[in-house]
Amino acid sequence: MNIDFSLITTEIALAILGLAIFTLGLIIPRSARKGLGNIALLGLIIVLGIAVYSWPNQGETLGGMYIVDHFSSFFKIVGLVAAILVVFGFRRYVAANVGNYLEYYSTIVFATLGMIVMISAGDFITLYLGLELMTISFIVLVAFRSFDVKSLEAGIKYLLLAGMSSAVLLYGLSLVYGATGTILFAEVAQSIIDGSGGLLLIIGLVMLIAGLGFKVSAAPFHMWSPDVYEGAPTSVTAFLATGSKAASFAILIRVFVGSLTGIQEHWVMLVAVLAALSMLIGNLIAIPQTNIKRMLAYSSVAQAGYIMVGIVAASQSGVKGVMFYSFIYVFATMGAFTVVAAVYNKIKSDEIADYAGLAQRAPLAATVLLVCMLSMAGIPLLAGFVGKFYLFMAIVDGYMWLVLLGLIMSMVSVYYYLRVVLVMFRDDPVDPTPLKMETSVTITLLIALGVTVFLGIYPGPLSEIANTAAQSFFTP
Amino acid sequence: MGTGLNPSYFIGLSAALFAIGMYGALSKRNIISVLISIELMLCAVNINLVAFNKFLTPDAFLGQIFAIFIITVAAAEVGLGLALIIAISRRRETNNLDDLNWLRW
Amino acid sequence: MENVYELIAFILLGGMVLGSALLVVTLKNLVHSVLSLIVTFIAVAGIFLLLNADFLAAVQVLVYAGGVCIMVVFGVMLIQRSDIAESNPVNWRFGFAALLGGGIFILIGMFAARSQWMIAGTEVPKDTVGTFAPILLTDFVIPFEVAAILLTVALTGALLLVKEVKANGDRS
Amino acid sequence: MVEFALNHAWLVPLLPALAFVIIVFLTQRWKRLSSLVSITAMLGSFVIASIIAYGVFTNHEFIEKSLVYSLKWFGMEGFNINVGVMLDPTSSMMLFMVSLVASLIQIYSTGYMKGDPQYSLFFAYLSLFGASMLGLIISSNLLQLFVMWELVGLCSYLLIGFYTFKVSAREAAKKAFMTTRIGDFGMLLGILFLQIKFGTLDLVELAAAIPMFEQFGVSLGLLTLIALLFFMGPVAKSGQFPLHVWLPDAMEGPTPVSALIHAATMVVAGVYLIGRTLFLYVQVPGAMEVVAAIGAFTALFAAAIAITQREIKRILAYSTVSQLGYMMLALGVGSLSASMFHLWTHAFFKALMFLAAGSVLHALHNKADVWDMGGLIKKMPITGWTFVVGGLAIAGIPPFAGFWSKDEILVVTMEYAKHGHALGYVLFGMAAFTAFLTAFYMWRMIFLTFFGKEKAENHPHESPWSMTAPLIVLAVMASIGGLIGTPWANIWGEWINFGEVHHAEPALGLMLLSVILALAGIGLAYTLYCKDGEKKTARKLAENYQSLYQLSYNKFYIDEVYAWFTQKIVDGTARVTYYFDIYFVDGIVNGIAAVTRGSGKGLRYLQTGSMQTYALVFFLAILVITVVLAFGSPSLASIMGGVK
Amino acid sequence: MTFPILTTTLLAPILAALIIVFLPKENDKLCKSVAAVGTGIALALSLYVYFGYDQSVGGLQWVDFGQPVPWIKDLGVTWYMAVDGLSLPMLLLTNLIGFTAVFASWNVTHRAKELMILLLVLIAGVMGTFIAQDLFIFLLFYEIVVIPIYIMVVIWGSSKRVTKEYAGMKLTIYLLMGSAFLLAGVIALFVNSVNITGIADMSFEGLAQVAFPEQLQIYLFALLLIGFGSLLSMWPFHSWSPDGYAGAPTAVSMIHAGILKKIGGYGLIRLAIVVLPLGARFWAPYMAVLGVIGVAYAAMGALAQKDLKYVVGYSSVSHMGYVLLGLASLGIIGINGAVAAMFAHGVMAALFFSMIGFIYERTHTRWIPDMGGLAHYTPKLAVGFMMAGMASLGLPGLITFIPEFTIFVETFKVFGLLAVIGIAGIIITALYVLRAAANTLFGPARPEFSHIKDLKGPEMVPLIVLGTVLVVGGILPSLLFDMIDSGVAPLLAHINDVLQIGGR
Repeated sequence: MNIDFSLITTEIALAILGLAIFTLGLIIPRSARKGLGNIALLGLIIVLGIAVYSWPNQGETLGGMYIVDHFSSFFKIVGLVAAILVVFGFRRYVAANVGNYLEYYSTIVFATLGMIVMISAGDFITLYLGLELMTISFIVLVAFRSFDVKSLEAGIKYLLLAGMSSAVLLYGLSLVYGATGTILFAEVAQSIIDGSGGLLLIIGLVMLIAGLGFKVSAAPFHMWSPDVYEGAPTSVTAFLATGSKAASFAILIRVFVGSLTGIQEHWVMLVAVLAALSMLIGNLIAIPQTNIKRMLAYSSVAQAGYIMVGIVAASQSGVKGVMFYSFIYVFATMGAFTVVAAVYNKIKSDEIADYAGLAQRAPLAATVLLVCMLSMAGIPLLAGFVGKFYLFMAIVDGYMWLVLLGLIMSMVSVYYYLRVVLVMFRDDPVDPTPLKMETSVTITLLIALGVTVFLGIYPGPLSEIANTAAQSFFTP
Repeated sequence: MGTGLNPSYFIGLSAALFAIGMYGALSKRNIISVLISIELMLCAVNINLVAFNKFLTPDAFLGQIFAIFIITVAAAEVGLGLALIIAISRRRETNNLDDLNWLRW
Repeated sequence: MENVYELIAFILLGGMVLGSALLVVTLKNLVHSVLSLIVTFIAVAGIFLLLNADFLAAVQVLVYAGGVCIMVVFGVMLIQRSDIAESNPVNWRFGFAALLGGGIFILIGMFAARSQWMIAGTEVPKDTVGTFAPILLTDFVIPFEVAAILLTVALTGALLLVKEVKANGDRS
Repeated sequence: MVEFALNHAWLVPLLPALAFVIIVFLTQRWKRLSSLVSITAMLGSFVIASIIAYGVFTNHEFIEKSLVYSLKWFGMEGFNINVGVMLDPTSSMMLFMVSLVASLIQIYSTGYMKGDPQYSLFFAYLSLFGASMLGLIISSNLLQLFVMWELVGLCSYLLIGFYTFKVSAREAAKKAFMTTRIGDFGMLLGILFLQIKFGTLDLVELAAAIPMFEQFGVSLGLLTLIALLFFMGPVAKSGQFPLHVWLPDAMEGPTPVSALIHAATMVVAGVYLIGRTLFLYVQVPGAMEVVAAIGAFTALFAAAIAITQREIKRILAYSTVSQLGYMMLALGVGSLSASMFHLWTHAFFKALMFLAAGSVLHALHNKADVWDMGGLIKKMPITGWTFVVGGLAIAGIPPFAGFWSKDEILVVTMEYAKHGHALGYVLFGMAAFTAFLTAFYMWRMIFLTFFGKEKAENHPHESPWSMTAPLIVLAVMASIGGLIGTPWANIWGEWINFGEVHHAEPALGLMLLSVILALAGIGLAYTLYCKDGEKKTARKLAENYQSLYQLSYNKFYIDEVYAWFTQKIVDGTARVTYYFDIYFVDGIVNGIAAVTRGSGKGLRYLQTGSMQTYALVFFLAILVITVVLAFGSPSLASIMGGVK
Repeated sequence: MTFPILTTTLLAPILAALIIVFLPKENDKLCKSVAAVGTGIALALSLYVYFGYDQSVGGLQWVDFGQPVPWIKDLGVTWYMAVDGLSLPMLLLTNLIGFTAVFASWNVTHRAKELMILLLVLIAGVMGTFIAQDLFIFLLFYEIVVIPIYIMVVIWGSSKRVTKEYAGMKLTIYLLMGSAFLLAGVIALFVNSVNITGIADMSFEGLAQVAFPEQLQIYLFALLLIGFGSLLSMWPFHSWSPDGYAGAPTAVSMIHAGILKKIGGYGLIRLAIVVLPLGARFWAPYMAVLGVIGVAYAAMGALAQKDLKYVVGYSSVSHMGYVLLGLASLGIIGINGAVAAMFAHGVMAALFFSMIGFIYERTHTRWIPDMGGLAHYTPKLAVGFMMAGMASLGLPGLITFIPEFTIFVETFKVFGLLAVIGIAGIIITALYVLRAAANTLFGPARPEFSHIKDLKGPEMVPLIVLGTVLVVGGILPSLLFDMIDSGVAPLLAHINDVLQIGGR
């Protein structure tokens, strides 16, 4: 069986980029390694260019083990965009708080590679390897500030829990394999339609949900995420919350909507309940938080709940909703975390109380944080509103309770977002000197702001692309 | 093979191993102990995979290949895990996982 | 009668696996736990042999029983500061954990026992390595390469983490 | 010129309205100029009104058919409102009377209000009042009329509360507005009923439609209800029992206001309104009886209060209430002409008395208690003697104006009784007794104020000519104004009537009776309050009948009842509602918020920071989900909404 | 008419806000002037549109770009900015109040630049809801206003019975909760319309043509009613209103009470009643009951208040009860009246709040027993206050009376005795308004207020502009009613068609 290399150009380019950074970093003197960030940025932009350029390429290679369709391309682009923003927007943060450019940037690139492989996976093994590459990279990244006990604690928690969840996921995969006799998604789907199944498949299904639910931090499998998000370097948190989550959603859809459709009646309600739980728990616990990273972590649990709504629909419109929302979610989250990191650089604190008067010290940062949080809450004129509209549209027939719950909980989320807004806008700063943001941060913030607002007002093009992509998912 | 052993036996075995690993992962205080419990769980998965490989798809070697990858990854994970544990033990005077609760609420 | 031997082998090996695994999670001394872990891994390798996966059995013994366990022992030695005899206690959750473990075992076991199996009639080829090595490098080339990168990442990550703090460069 | 005036009758209200605008926006700073603008405008209105009156009274057509012209105000499908002018003898008479009295009072005010810092504003308000009142009179549409009605009320509110620094003035103004508001509520309902049932509020159309009410699906009972609801407006505005309470308090305003608004013009708007809508009332005898009964009772009731009051303007106020009762009584018994006649004469003599009282107060620096006065006629001859003319008129001594109109009312009441209404005799009795009381309390006041011994502490002086001249004009009118309606030459009845022209035979017996009653009243007052310098008998009587005296003096405690009702019942309900709102309705809201926050606070402690707890939850969730899915899936699905 | 005049009107305040962003913070007079110019242009344009609208033709006019511009294809969303007799009064109201709100904030010096930016955004947001003829665009503008309001309340608000933080949060979250129901209803509405017709069309016109089944209509109408109702402060979803207004700065109170609430009523007509007539018929009696309860209950609540802003806050709840009652009548007279009442109340409430704002600036209190005799020192302010008060109690001759009367005409016919309770509200209204006015303005002059100055200069603008509208609207109601009628009549005709065909 020959490999169609044209389909995996993005992956190859990314692997080369990662290895190049690695080797280059070893060659050049330690003091020059700071420039690796620029190389990573440039490389990632080129890879993104390749990914965009190869949008028309569709097909499967390696006998269906590697699927390249618009669906996967879309999520690849999402992941790459997240990676680019992480590399670009957090340069100063990395320089000041993380260091070890060689390991850092190469691991970031490899994590991206893991995501992309996972997104395109057509079988369990590729899925697993992609997932593990991503996870291992993230473990390294989370614990990267090895001089910081919190970072290490987050690392060990993530490692152990990810290990357990991997074990569960694998056990589930093995049971599905046992029940259907194949590891290819397409064949699994066919086999289930043909009647294989049984109770072991159900257990496998549950374990799959648990394993993948862990990655997207859906309640009640979410409990790692607040701790890890808080402890990890902010740049990593941002990447974990965007890239990792988006890729995991891609594979979640691939497995459930694409492969386990035959036993839909068993998991649709389950996913709905998990979505509801995520919205509830994420939003409720976010209310009393005082650390902004932790608050954003809980809010990302809630966001996972919203995105899962699209999976409940198990339809083209649902998948489209997930894609649309993932895309805008990346920008909103990135914007918010970029502000957090930039502010941390200046005031060395992640406590919400220390954001007092930010609107006067750094108006742009405060505005972007406001806009990004409101977008996550789904306030109109911002992209999050349109995203939620698409998501809930997919399930409004038959799941009105979930729609109502989702909308009400997103209004609850406004409550804790506004508490941050209150501190930023109402209070007068203790130290009124303006916070000067670096150009890279400013540009990242402007990108996040621009995309969030633009897509909120004019979502047409992205929505059409997402629609095409979702269509390709259902009619390969 | 016909009669005799069928996958259910091996699933039973793996389920038991998985359960034991899970017990260990949940109940042990020592971090290393938890790590090896996770290895037990992964082992259980491997038993499943190899058993299915034999009974269901003997030609394609899917299960065995899967198992090899799992072993590889697991080894890497253990290595990384031990490195982390060592790093932590330098800074926190504890092996007790429950003491690692600075990040909470 | 082959079946009977297989069954006996299964029961023996299975008993060994489970028994040693139980020791792993119950022994008070961490070093003893690790030692019985080696037994578990070897027994699992035996199960693999029973399932006609000889290469895998070899890998299991080499990687797990050899590499991983030695690594773990080193790890224990490096970090253990207090009394090694009491190094592996349980926490307050063990009751719940046991119940949960029992529950999951019963659930899976019950469902497994009820399952019907469509056994493929064919045998596993004798030359396992020779058969699946090409597959591994053609069909599974992407996972294979990814695994390679994964090991690199894990290696660099581990090195980074155990480096001394002062080597961390220009941070506060 | 007559033609012009008739076709431009809207100028009559418009001129004072313009004056209001001009004063408020332009001339407020120049006091003299402001008053000049105001008076000029009002005199202009008076001129036009006179011409209109001439035009209408010289043209017999207008008795049968009013002169109506209108234009669309606003409208939509099924609901169109026109505004316009409706001229007939009644409205022409009112126009003439109101503009005359208003002009005189404005002239009087230039003297009375001299030196007031808000002099200009006072004239602005007077102009606005004039505009609204005149607008009310010519309205051709009930909604238009209601608008003017309320504007009149507004002016009344503003003018009563004109001395804004006085708490009593403030409260009186509020009370006036509130009380009339209650009446307006009923009136509004009545108007709504008419609109809904008859589809129009145009007076001409209504007059045509209402006699055929059954064709519009309206039962007699409903029509009675409508009429009674409608009557609530006049009850409040014209100070009828039980909504009369605001009127005496309204004397807190400057005296010209009391004279103009609360004696001569505004309070009779209610009477005028009933007169305007008499086509409705004649269809419902039940409602008419109520009108008559309330009128008669109010007349007696107010008179009974007036006999013990001590403040000069308050006595006049109750007398106004009492006289308004007469007018209502006349309407109730079906005589528009008698009612309007009394309205006409009353306007003059009551305005006269108020202005004279104002002159007295002016002289005595607002000392109001009649017991502190005495012998003023010597120092203030013009005021005193004009007041006496007013007193004669209201007491009903021929040939003064009041005699003729009051006599007319007694006559029609008697006739009403004779036509088979047993109630009529009672009403007649009440009216007759009221006539006696009226003479008594009026002359009690006059004797106490103007005759008897002078009090040393008072240093009265005659008021300037700007104040006395209007008094004289009014005194003339009060003397001879009634002659146009004598039973022998009833020009009035020819013109102002409803339906057939009524020709009452001169009832000499009744005339005699009323004169005797009046004289008896005056005589009693003389004996008690003038002849007896020490007023011993009077004091003794008051002591002997302490409870009755207190009852009358305290106005039968009606105010107290209202105050109790407002403070305890209304405010109590309000407070209960408010507490219900913030503790229950809002409590639920805050409760939900607290539960949300609290559950967040509680749930966060699940996040213990201990990684194995997370794992425990993780595996527990797997187990639970598996069990539920394996054993309970169908029921779960049916609960949660089903699978697509 | 292809020039996008409505979009221009919408962008005028936004542009002004953008300019202000680049102005120096210290020069607050300049910021305010720019804001005044921006809103002034918007006001001028909306006046031009209002009087350029051809009532004899009716329907949607001034369509931007000549026809709807496709916006989001898969949702059938179009940039469809147009006005009819229903939107125009609301548009005009928005710009009247927006313009005066700038002047009502003239004395704010604390962070004035930010205030003006937020205020302009707020005005533009509200305007958008009234000119958008597309449901989706309507929704975009519907919620966005909430956030600037929150920020304005917490920065420039005042804490009395409740803290401004509490007030702002309550206001925001309450309205957003309502909008959650609304949004759920809208999503379901849209999805079902696509299921029925197969075409995605979000325009109000298009949705009105869809024949939704009766059960669905009833269920969707309930959701929309909760959403719009809570914005309209329908009892029992009203409790955000008094607290919110009490905590808010003057400009926010003006805009919130003046216009924002009206979006609820506007939405109820434009979306709920027109698109779901069968649902409306089912819920109308309940709406009427809630409306009447609102009238009486809030009037009683207002009577118990000692804080001026609470008085007006409760009174606005009470007045919105009339609007709801009028809408519930489902008759042309009632709905005409309700729309006119919204306009009238908007002008009145804005004037009231601006006057209270000025009083508060001067006396630093809103507590009625602490005041008295203010009319001596501030006669012009007293005039404004009295005008607003008189309009509040529905004095004929001011703009509020005819709308109320019109509502009464229809509802009295439809609901009978129920309406009588509502009408009785005018008595209570008179009582609390007169009390507030009497105890604030009249009575003995207090020496502690002798230093305060009367309105002058820019402060006169709210009084002049809104006062003029109050009086002119009262004297010439047809200016307003003809316009509204030209908008409501076709909608009602459509509803009646549906009710007859779809009726039982």
